[in-house]
Amino acid sequence: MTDGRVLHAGLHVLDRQMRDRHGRLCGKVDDLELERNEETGAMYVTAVLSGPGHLLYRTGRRRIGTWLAKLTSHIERSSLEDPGRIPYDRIKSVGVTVDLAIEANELATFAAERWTRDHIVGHVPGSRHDADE
Amino acid sequence: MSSRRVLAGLIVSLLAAGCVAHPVGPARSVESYERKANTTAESALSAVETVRLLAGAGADGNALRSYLSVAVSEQEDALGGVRGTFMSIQPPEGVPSAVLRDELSTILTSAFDHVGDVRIEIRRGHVAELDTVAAPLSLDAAELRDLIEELS
Amino acid sequence: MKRVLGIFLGILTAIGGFVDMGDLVANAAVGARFDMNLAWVVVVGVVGIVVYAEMSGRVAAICGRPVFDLVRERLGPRFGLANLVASFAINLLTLTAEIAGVAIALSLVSSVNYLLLVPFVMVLVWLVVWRLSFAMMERIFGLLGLCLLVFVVTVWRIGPDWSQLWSDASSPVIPSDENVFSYAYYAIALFGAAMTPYEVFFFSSGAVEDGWTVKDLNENRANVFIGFPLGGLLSLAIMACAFLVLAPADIGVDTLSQVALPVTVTVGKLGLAIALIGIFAATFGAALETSLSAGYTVAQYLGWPWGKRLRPVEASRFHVVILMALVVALLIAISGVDPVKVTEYSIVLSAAALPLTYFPILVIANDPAYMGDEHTNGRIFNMIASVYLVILVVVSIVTIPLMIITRAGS
Amino acid sequence: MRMSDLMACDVYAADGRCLGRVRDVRLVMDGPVRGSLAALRVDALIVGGSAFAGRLGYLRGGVRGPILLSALMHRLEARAITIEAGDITHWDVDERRLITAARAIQRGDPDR
Repeated sequence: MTDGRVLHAGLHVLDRQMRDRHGRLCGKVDDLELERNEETGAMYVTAVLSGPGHLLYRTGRRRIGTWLAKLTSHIERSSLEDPGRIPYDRIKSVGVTVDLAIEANELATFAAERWTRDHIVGHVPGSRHDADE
Repeated sequence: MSSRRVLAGLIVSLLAAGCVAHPVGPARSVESYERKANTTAESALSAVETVRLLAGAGADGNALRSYLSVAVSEQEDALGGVRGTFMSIQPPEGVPSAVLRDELSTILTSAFDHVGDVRIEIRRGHVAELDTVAAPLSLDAAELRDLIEELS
Repeated sequence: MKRVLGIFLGILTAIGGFVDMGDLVANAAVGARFDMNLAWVVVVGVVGIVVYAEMSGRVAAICGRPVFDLVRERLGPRFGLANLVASFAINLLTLTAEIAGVAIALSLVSSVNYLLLVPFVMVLVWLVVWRLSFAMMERIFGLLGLCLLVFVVTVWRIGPDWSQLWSDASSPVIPSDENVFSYAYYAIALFGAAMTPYEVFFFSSGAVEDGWTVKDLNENRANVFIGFPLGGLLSLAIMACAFLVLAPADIGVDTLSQVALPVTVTVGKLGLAIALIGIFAATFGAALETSLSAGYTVAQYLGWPWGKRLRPVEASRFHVVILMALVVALLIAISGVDPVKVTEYSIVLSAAALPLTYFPILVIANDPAYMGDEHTNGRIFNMIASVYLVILVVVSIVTIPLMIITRAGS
Repeated sequence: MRMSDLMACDVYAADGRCLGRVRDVRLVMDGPVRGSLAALRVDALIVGGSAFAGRLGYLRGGVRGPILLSALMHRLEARAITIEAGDITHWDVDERRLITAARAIQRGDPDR
């Protein structure tokens, strides 16, 4: 057997809460991307997939999920190639939550957050202050 | 997945049915007509007794006028609704059902008028004399109780 | 002082969850119709909610994870989604009923038609969610809700034969003019009202909002063991009031004003005013709990930032969901549906959905990966929780058939 | 390939017998370090049994109580088998078909 840490995909990784590098909540682990190393034949987790498209895909709405994931990958400006795909090397740790080494803003899951903030919530008086004591 | 959808559909239709269905539907036999009359009388009795308690509390200076006014109106509406529903039921053929219909209808109308009197007194601000205005309701209540007794 | 203020989360949760529109009407209606023969259900419900709320609060304090977060993790995305849709719909019905309830309470002191007050109430609820801090919200509505103790005073003023009341309540029978199905239906309605899932959504999210940690486990216990039994006591008092005053006059309860009638008759004007304040606070508190829960459940399922501790711009989707829920509830409420009927359906349907919410809590509270070895459930605690899990499953299975057989208790 | 695709596959023995659906995937952090963590390798597939019971953690996650649930979940999971990734000879994830040549199939999870 091996001596590394053992995780079960369904039990320990999928559907976990993700947090960005400031500890902000930024979506769930909706799916994982796997890639096979052709030389060794071993398969590795290469990325975490997150966003409504990937969630739809996982729950069985494959076509519309793929379409939605593609759509959000175009409208984003981010340091990530695809804001719905977080490369494995940007993950800091996997525990009760999955902590990332990137900003929530760079993720596809945050597009809607930004939109509602800029177009709705930000316009309402008091939205930028802490609650009254 | 599909079974879940069936369940969801079931719940929705049940809700829809629940919102429109009234315990009083069309009557097919004397027996079911009597049952509906009984249900109607029980609801009416509840409304009449509620108004009597309210009137008593008002006369004793125990209640806010706004509370009395709203609460009595609610019972007046309820009584009107109950009466309307019962009167719209087609009674089965035969003398007993016709007699029952007349009898209950008379009590309901009288109770409805008396509750209206109470409401009017409250709106005019004459709360102290409410017990005298509400006095006829005790007779309505007694008649409703007799009828319920007879029917059950 | 901090200790005293610390239990207001539990008091608000319990008062808003236990004595909301649904329970006010259900308890009074049951007291007037079944005497004290269903009082035992309230006790069973209190123990159940105490056990499961304690677990949800403990999980939230130790790993900072509120209930719906765990629901998705343990049930998976599909079952979790089904639960989300069901909970959200039930929540919306409850919110509708509560908003109408607040409006009715206000109409009873202003004699303005309650339908005209509904939009005003909705805006008021939204303003509180938008601006008032979580701690203030707990304290104001928890404290005002204590006005409902006037129902306890009423029972005491009536001065019933206590031993008779006790023997009625402790040896329940099905009244001769009722059949077993409607008895069971009302038992389930009371049980569903006591264990409505939004109570744990709100309580566990509130624990996170209040920043509870391992150090606050005692606070969690105090909240649960004081708050919920208090809610149960109020429920029983309302039931007893209806039994003592309304049942002898053959009054059946189907409006909120009738609930306050025993207090009016017995204690008088001041009592009525206090009862109306209490009813206002309880329904308003429940409106806050359900509107926030709408946001909590969706945000926690999808992993969005959520909570009143953040500025609204930092949790904008959360606030948008709450606003939408309020608008939909407003539209349903002003369409003129009978708020009491809406309440009844919401508590009975929530009884059908109970295990979906409570099951994951029980599993996580036993998981050392989340709780550490010393904070997982003890053996006796697990035994009680297991018994309740069985009850919850049975209740959820029989609820819908009973609803059909009894034509919703009519 | 996606984890959700892999977890929708059925596993067949070399003789064509269906062994069940992939219910969970055992991953091991033992590869070269990528960023902060060692690469996460697909080590084995948990096949058959109940998906629902599997993700509660009674068999693979150290959850023990309550006894009632634990017994029930162990029973539901009793049929699950673990197949090493190396024993999968044919990965046809698009067709939702994996074929294994493993002769000795382990019951349950050897780690626990």
